[in-house]
Amino acid sequence: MALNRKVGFFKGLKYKGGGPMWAWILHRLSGLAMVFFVGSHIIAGFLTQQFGSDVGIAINIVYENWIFQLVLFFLVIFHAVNGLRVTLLDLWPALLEYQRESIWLEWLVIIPLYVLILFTVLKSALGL
Amino acid sequence: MQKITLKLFRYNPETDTKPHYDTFELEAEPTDRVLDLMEKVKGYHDGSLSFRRSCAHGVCGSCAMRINGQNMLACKTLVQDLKTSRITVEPILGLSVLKDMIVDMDPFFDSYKKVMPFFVNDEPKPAQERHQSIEDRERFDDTTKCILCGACTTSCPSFWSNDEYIGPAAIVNAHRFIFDSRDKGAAERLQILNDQFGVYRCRTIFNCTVACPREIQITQAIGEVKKAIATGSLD
Amino acid sequence: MSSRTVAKRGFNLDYMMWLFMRLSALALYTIGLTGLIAAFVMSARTQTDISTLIRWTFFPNPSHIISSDIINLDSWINSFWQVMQMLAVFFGVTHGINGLRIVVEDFIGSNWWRPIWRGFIFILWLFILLVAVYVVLAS
Amino acid sequence: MKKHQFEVVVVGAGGAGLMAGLYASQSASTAVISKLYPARSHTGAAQGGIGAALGNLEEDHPAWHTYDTVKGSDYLGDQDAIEFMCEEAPSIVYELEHMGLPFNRTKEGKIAQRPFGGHTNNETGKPVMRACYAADRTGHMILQTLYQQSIKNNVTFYDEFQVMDLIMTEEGVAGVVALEIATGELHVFHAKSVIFATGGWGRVWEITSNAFAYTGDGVAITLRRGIPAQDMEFFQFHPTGIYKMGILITEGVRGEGGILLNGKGERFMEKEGNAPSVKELASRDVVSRAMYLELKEGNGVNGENYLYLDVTPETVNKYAALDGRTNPDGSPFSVTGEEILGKLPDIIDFCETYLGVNPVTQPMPVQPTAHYAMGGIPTDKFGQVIVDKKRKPLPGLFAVGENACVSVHGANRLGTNSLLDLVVFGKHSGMKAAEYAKEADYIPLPDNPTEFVEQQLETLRNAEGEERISDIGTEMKEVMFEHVGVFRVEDGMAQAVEKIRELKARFKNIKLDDQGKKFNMDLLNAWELSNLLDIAEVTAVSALKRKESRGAHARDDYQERNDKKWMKHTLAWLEDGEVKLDYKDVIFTKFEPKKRVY
Ligand SMILES: Cc1cc2nc3c(=O)[nH]c(=O)nc-3n(C[C@H](O)[C@H](O)[C@H](O)COP(=O)(O)OP(=O)(O)OC[C@H]3O[C@@H](n4cnc5c(N)ncnc54)[C@H](O)[C@@H]3O)c2cc1C
Ligand code: HEM
Ligand code: SF4
Ligand code: F3S
Ligand code: FES
Repeated sequence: MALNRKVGFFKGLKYKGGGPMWAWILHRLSGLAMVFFVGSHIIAGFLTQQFGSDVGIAINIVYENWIFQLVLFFLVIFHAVNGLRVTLLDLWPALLEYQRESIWLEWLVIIPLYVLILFTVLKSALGL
Repeated sequence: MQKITLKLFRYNPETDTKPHYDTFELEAEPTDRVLDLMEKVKGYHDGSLSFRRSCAHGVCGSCAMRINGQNMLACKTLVQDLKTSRITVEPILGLSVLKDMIVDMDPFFDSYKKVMPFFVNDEPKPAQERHQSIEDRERFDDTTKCILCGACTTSCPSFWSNDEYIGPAAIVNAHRFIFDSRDKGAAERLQILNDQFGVYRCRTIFNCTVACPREIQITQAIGEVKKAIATGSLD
Repeated sequence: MSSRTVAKRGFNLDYMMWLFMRLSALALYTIGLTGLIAAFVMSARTQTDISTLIRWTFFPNPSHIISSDIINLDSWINSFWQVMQMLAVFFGVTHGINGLRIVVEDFIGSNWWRPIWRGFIFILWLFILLVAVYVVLAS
Repeated sequence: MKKHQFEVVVVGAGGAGLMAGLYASQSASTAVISKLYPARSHTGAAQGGIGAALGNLEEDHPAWHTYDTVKGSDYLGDQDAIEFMCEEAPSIVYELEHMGLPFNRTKEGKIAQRPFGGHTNNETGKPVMRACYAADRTGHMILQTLYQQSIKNNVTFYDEFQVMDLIMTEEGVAGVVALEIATGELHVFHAKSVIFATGGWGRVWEITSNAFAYTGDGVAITLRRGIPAQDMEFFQFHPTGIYKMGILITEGVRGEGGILLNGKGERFMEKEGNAPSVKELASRDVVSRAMYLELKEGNGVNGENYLYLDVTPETVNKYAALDGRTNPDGSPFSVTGEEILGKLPDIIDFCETYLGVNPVTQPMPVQPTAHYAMGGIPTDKFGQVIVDKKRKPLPGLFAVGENACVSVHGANRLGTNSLLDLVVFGKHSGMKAAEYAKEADYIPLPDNPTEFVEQQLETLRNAEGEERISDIGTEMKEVMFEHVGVFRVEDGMAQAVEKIRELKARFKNIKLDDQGKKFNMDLLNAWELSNLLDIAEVTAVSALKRKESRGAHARDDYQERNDKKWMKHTLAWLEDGEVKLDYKDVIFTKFEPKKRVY
């Protein structure tokens, strides 16, 4: 008997793939999260608008929560910047030579942007 | 000499239902290969330890294993490269384990065989060699280096999640012919790779490139194949 | 170096979607940047907070007006911005739903389930798209 | 037990086996059986090049190639076969190119060539560019190309099947018995023609460039079936193996201008008695011997047992200027670090990986390493096995590649001639085997074809001693490297024979840890060790008896070549555990033996 060849999610996570592998995992998670939230946001809008439904309002309240927003902003920014990296590399394969650089460049863009948002959101959230 | 704790994945299909790990304490030189350590265990501690190996210097592709969590060739990884005295060796992922480090390579070779990994040119052969410029030869040099070790395909998360993905190794070998100016089978190979289990399963994750012991720029090769499919140009 | 080409390959969903994912990503950037710049030009610079800015950037939808700090909305309410909204919805939703399809299909081994999932995701896509268009037009 | 029937069975999927399989399968049903996946075969390790007088860069002729090979063999090679091989060389290299092999190219787009040891312009005596190459991965490309073509032509493979016996009845050859490594099950392959292409046995020695799989299975199997082994005392020690590890640094490095230096920084190859004319590019036996003497005199680097091989541009250019070396167009020869990197990428990678040395800026520590078996199963130039001094063929049995002895390499092989040997004789034995199979009938299998193998395996499995096979193996390797190595003397060799017999006795007293069936590598390694022991014994006895120095067989007590008494091939049989020797004439056509100077 041979062992099953399926690689479960957690088994895969233990592989030491480094920066690009983590970028991909985050990209996937953030993409899925966005589908979920954008989808539910649209539906919430629809429900509120049409029926003044409480469900829609409830969803929107979660949406307006600042902690939730911080998470969402991070995911959006990460997905957008990483997506741009992947797009550029994929459409111009000659750039793939610089993939190591592309990873730290990506974080170089994400971190200041996120700090800025963190600052503004916290400022208004905490009423500073 | 330094002390090494070697933790090995063990699975014997005839007696075990689940794998386990065995740990051995060994003396080793910093310049010893991980393969040397495993030979030592096999020779002096437990002869039933099973793994594939042949050339012992990274050219035959037998000994791809997961060493401290990353795919490498056991014969091309020195103890000093790992920068730790605790070494864990496990079989590569995504192929079924037959015994200890030995995995079933058949699906891997089946994918390889799908991409027409052979030279195609039915035009009449000249009396001497076909000519090719130095630049045209250089164009596909990188991908001729592949030793079919499987380190790349079995490090690819896209392959783990769906093992019907043809995998980077097969694409590398297709690339070797697609960009060979003497070859005439490019269109057919691109057709094969232009499939839902072909190049588009590659999500630019790069584990393959990092794992390749021959330092082939795999992701770039895959990118060039995608581009060739999109544009029809083979430059 | 001799230049070589091969004949174009036929239609292939995976190829189209692969390309679409990248092009829609670039499109979203373009739409987003247009919105952002417009928001700044049209007085958002002094009158709004970050969430509003994001809303206007990605989705200048009048239903967002309710929660907006911008006082003068005249320059936003015209068909140009409605088209931009539609495009944003189309690219965003299609991109996202196709992403969902990719993830789901990564984990489907059998050929039997694949069309069923595809059908389901296609319906989901249509539904969200229609709802979104309705929301845009109705507001 | 499972049975299969094929007209032709090829054992081994290296360069030789694949070429034979490709050709045999064109006209006969053919199976290629290999204990490794074909792409893992040791042909893939070959670096430098394949010899053929294409004359792409300068004047060259197959006749020169023939003479160089005869001279390289120290006149022990059979000249009809050598001539055949060298004449076939250009067309077979073109054939490889037509199969898609990615050779490096010249400016005009032709196959690139480089100089190699012992290959000369017969008129000037200067080195000639004859080795066709693909960087320093020529063997890799040959192996890959042939495997690719086999896939294209739907050749039937049995991967990871270890052949353990040749089935011979009174009537002749009837097939082979193989063990399916994955299951431990025995398979019988009923065949009309059997081709052995199992490669060499460098694992007999301690420092070796050879793979773990190089355990001489083919020769050991045929020895046990009463077929002799020829010229076993001639085993090539390559001058430049990485110190202590034995990993090969191709002769191509010297072809590109690399220089050998001793601990004092002297270029010792130019000394009188070594090779004042072609220096580093003398044949391998000459260079290895010079290195051995240098080390013996205490001229190693830092008092250690190694010398330097230096291919840094400064050194190369300095000595190239001193030698007056020129490019084909007559301009002075010089190289840059980048060119070296382009031509020797793998060597540079090996040195960086295993030594932490970058050859473009630093010299490499090297020592002679066990490398290539000139001897093996005696065959004629169609690969047919011949079983006695009168050259009587054994119908249906073929051997090709490193495990065969045609003999084109005689007492010393020239670099690049092995890859050539593989493809030329692989092709012809494949065709011949198929041709024979078309005419012959299947010889009926004996009642219990697997009996002998089962008995061997049972003995190994049930041995209840206390010896570890790793100890026996290590001791064998040490004694063989010490006494049946680059330099040999009577006493040492006698000791080695003694020791090998002792080890063989101790081998009966082993104990295996693995008692399973699936992937029992423990059992197979033990069986392989028994092969190595048989081969070591035959080698040591053959060497002890040859009282002269010739090619790779260099004796301190008989320093001269003795053509009167020893211009003959050794044939060795293994009968009831005893080695029996006999001798066979060498075939001469054009070239009379001369003293060999480089
Ligand atoms: C490092 C190195 C560099 C070299 N460089 C050069 C060079 O530059 N030029 C040159 O001309 N020569 C060179 N040589 C020599 C040459 O490469 C070899 O002699 C040649 O490749 C041997 O080929 P083969 O086909 O006989 O054997 P291999 O390629 O080794 O094939 C042996 C095959 O037999 C199979 N096998 C073995 N035993 C069994 C069994 N019991 N059952 C089933 N299958 C079995 C193996 O699986 C394998 O497929 C070099 C050799 C080495 C080691
Ligand atoms: C500027 C904005 C965006 C950019 C640049 C972008 C970029 C990308 C790219 C390039 C991919 C392809 C990854 C691959 O195939 O390997 C991708 C995948 C994905 N995107 Fe986006 N995207 C953006 C916005 C969005 C939005 C708004 C959503 C959700 C509604 C979303 C959801 C997804 C999902 C679910 C995937 C699939 C993830 C995967 O395959 O692992 N993206 N994105
Ligand atoms: S591409 Fe690299 S990692 Fe993949 S099989 Fe080939 S050599 Fe191994
Ligand atoms: S790891 Fe996999 S996703 Fe692509 S870049 Fe390599 S094949
Ligand atoms: S043993 Fe050949 S690659 Fe490791």
